[in-house]
Amino acid sequence: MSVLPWVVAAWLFGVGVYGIATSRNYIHLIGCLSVCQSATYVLLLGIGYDWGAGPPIFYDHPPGTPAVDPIVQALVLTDIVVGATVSALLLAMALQVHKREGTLDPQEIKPLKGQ
Amino acid sequence: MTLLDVLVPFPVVLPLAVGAIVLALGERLPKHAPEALGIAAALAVAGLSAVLSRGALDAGTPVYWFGGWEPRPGVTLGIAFAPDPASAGIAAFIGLLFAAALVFAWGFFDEVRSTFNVLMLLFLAAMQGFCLTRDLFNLFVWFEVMSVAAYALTGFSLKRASLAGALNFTVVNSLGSMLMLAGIGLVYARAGALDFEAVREAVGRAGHDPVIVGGFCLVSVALLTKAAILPFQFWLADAHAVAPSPVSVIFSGSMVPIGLFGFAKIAVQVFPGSPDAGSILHGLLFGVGCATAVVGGLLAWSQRHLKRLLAFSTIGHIGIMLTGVAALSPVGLAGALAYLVGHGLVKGTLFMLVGVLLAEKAGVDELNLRGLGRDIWPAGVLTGLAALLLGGAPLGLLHGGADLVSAAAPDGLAGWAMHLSVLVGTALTGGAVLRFAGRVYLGLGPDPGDEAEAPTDEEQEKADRPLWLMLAPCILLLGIDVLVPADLAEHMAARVLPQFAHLAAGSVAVPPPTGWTAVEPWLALLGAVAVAGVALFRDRVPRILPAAGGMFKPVVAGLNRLHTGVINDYVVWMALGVAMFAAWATF
Amino acid sequence: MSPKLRPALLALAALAILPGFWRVACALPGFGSPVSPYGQAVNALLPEMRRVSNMVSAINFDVRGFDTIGEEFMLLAAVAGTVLLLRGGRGEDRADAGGRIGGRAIVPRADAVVLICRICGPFTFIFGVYVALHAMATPGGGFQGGVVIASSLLLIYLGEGYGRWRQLVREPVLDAVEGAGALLFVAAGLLPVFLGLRFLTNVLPFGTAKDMLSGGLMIVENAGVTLAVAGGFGTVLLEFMEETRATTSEVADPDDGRTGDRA
Amino acid sequence: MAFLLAAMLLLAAASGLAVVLTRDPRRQVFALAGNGLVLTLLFLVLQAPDVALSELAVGTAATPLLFLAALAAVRINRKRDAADTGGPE
Repeated sequence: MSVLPWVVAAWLFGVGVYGIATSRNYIHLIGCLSVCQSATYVLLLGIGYDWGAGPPIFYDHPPGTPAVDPIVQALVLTDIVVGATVSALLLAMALQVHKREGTLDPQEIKPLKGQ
Repeated sequence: MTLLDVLVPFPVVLPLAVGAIVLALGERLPKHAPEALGIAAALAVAGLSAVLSRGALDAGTPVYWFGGWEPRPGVTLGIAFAPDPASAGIAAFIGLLFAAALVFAWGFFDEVRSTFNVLMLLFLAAMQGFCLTRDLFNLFVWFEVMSVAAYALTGFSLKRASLAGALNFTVVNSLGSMLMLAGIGLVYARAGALDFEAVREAVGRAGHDPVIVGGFCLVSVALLTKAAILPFQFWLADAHAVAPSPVSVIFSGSMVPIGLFGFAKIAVQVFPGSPDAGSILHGLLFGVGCATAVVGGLLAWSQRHLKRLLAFSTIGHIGIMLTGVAALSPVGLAGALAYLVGHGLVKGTLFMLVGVLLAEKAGVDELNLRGLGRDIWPAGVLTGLAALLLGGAPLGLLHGGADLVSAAAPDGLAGWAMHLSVLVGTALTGGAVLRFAGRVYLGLGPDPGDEAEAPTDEEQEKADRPLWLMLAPCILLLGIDVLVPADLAEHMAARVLPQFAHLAAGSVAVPPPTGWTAVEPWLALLGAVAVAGVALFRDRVPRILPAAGGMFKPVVAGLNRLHTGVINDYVVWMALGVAMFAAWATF
Repeated sequence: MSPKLRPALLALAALAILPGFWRVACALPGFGSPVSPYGQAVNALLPEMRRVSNMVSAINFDVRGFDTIGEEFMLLAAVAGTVLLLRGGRGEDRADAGGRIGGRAIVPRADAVVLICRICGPFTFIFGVYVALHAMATPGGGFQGGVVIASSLLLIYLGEGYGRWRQLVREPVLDAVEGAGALLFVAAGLLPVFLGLRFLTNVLPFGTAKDMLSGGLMIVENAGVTLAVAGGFGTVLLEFMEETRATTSEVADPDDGRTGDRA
Repeated sequence: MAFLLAAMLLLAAASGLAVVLTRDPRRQVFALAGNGLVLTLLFLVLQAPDVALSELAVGTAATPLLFLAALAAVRINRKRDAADTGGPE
């Protein structure tokens, strides 16, 4: 159990990379990229978790009650914004590529002719 | 709090505020107001950072705790900026480069009005934050802001090539960012802190610790991906070759190099206490730097599309900077920093000159443009001068940096490998640009006839801009590089570096010049001229020379074939690169 | 690279990474036993110092508020980038009809859908505002609230149809909201500078814990984030919805025989 | 608690795999939303309600919506191309 979160994080990242390397459709590829992103959420929150501690919100519990690490949670909040913004940008690019080339296959859309 | 302290956040806050104002007012602003505001903000940022750099040199590095969260006994709570003279100096150079690029871009982006200027301002602010921060996660945030602005700017022209380049760039660099965040997570798990100083103490206590090494490797991979070090360099040529010229100026002149700057900063300010990180830097990355210099030079040499040529030359030059950092000597580090600025000035100029060709001649293909550049000869003169500087001409700041890097070479075989790869990288990139200038502006070289069409799309950039407006920033940047006396780099190394690398003042001693340091720049320059000459006068030189060059053809062709432009491949290369780090660290 | 080579090389890379990964995983502090003095210090000090009960908000808006400024402008950059990449259309040449797919007409919305959207839209909007306002006391905050508010704009689209939606949700307004939100955050940071303190120093009265208006300057920053996120996500959603519209030229085409979307 | 956590972690791993293996983007959107939902629950169990709320708003709603809009736009383009060339793709 003590290494499970790290294994899950590595698994999510690895699976995502496998998906990107084998993807033949940019929209699918962007989905795989967000799987990679979720690996970082799991890793960070896993690092801050504490058995038996509550959430770092002292509304129902008085301050001083054991609580998990709030720092990593703040980091993950930023990370989620990063994921959403990058996905939006990538989708916009994929859309434009499709409008121009009529395909979403990364192996047909290349920066140079005749490659 | 002194006046200097008050200024610390403004290199970041000022462009952010101007960007938000331009966005909020949007179309309500007068026609050229966003551009004028952008240039003014960039100049102000350059001035602010220069003042900070100067002030830190005289009075020591200020530490600015945002929100007044000074560290408490045993725990650092807040985020700090620490503008040491070197970091703030680099930040000032970036402000200057932005101002030049924005002047160059005047009238370029009328079509999209203020959006371009908003993105450039955020891009500028992010780079300033990246240079000045002293907090690992804050570094990541600015790294990301920088990346997001860059992704969008790459795809600007909406042509197939630029969208494909932007997609490759975005996917590879996003993966890098995720690895960086994971690395920061690992460091945090062990150190329980994010502030550079606090982490450095924890790293020193940890000794041989897999968690720290893992964190170092992951953060390094992200920064070296941005810096386009082998084998993470594949995205660069695709992105730089298709971005609008003013954006390429920023990419090659500052974004890619400060990836390496960030890496150097992390290495000396956060991980100096980890013996394993030192071994990776001094062993693995030293070799990788040499290889990057040579491969970048070879690939640059083999291009006929000037933007791709310059993109690969940037890879070669970053490789040279990495060898300076990896030599693990203060002199090499100082050399890499001086080289960074000099290279940015020259390479920024060259990308602007590419923009001149795109605007005036609607193309940058070397063979198609043969002799067509005669009527814009001032651009030709500048290209030639920049080519000589790139090829090692013993003049100015770039040369000063190269000299220091060379002086830092270790003894023995490794040292000679480094000298040789720096020499090859310098000569090939300089020679390639020189060849291009000779062919396009002087009409030299054999007539290609109806040789195969250029392998890129038709491209033209907005044409109705005055030539003098485009050339003025080129002259400014090149002039700065040339007029900086070469010994200034040495002088600065001794004064600036101690605060950057946490060394005692006066401890950085530049070794006296040897015979080799006097010969090296001339050798490189000779090589560059020879390489260009053989290509341009193939029929008039002894047969053996082109034949000798031809021996490398299969290697170069093989290297070019690896740059498939397919993102699937690039991700595999990236995984292999991470594996390289892991294998080195484990075994 | 051939399609078979890629997985093979990936497997090779995984094999090389695996031992290193395992060493790191075993050396990490076991799951559930964190050592971070940083997080524990925040939990111990902040409720007293800032009178807020949500530690994550306290970090985002006060202790590490400077990160959040960066985060806001990252969003701003992404939105500007999306606008740059999807430029064109933006309501000028977009027809009032939805694009049709494969000859299939899009079915007109049922009255029930309209009704549900008209009820849910304002409700979602208010929920977003609620989430944003209670940032300091309970889970939630400007970011989450802003996203919910932006989504409620989408419900207007479903309920009212494209034409009305374009009248209600206008791009320059969203831009202004987004820019103003970001500026508000920056202004909140600058206020203490004019008072001779560090950027982002919390100078306003902190209020009482568990209160909606606790946290001093954090409230202003939170409002800025709400505006910036609502405007930003609103613009992105708008831009993407624009892409799904047919162009006027297509609708003008008599052979196109438009049916469907009654908007 | 330990059992619940382990189950949620394994579920996250499985739903991530499902996103990758769903090669048809139109189906993948739903896998993605499902993955977002699983992550939301995992974050709740990890005592991170703020993050869970974010993931719910972004990962389960906003991002899949963007994917849906992009897919719709792509299908319209395809239709337009087919009309231009006078036949289906």
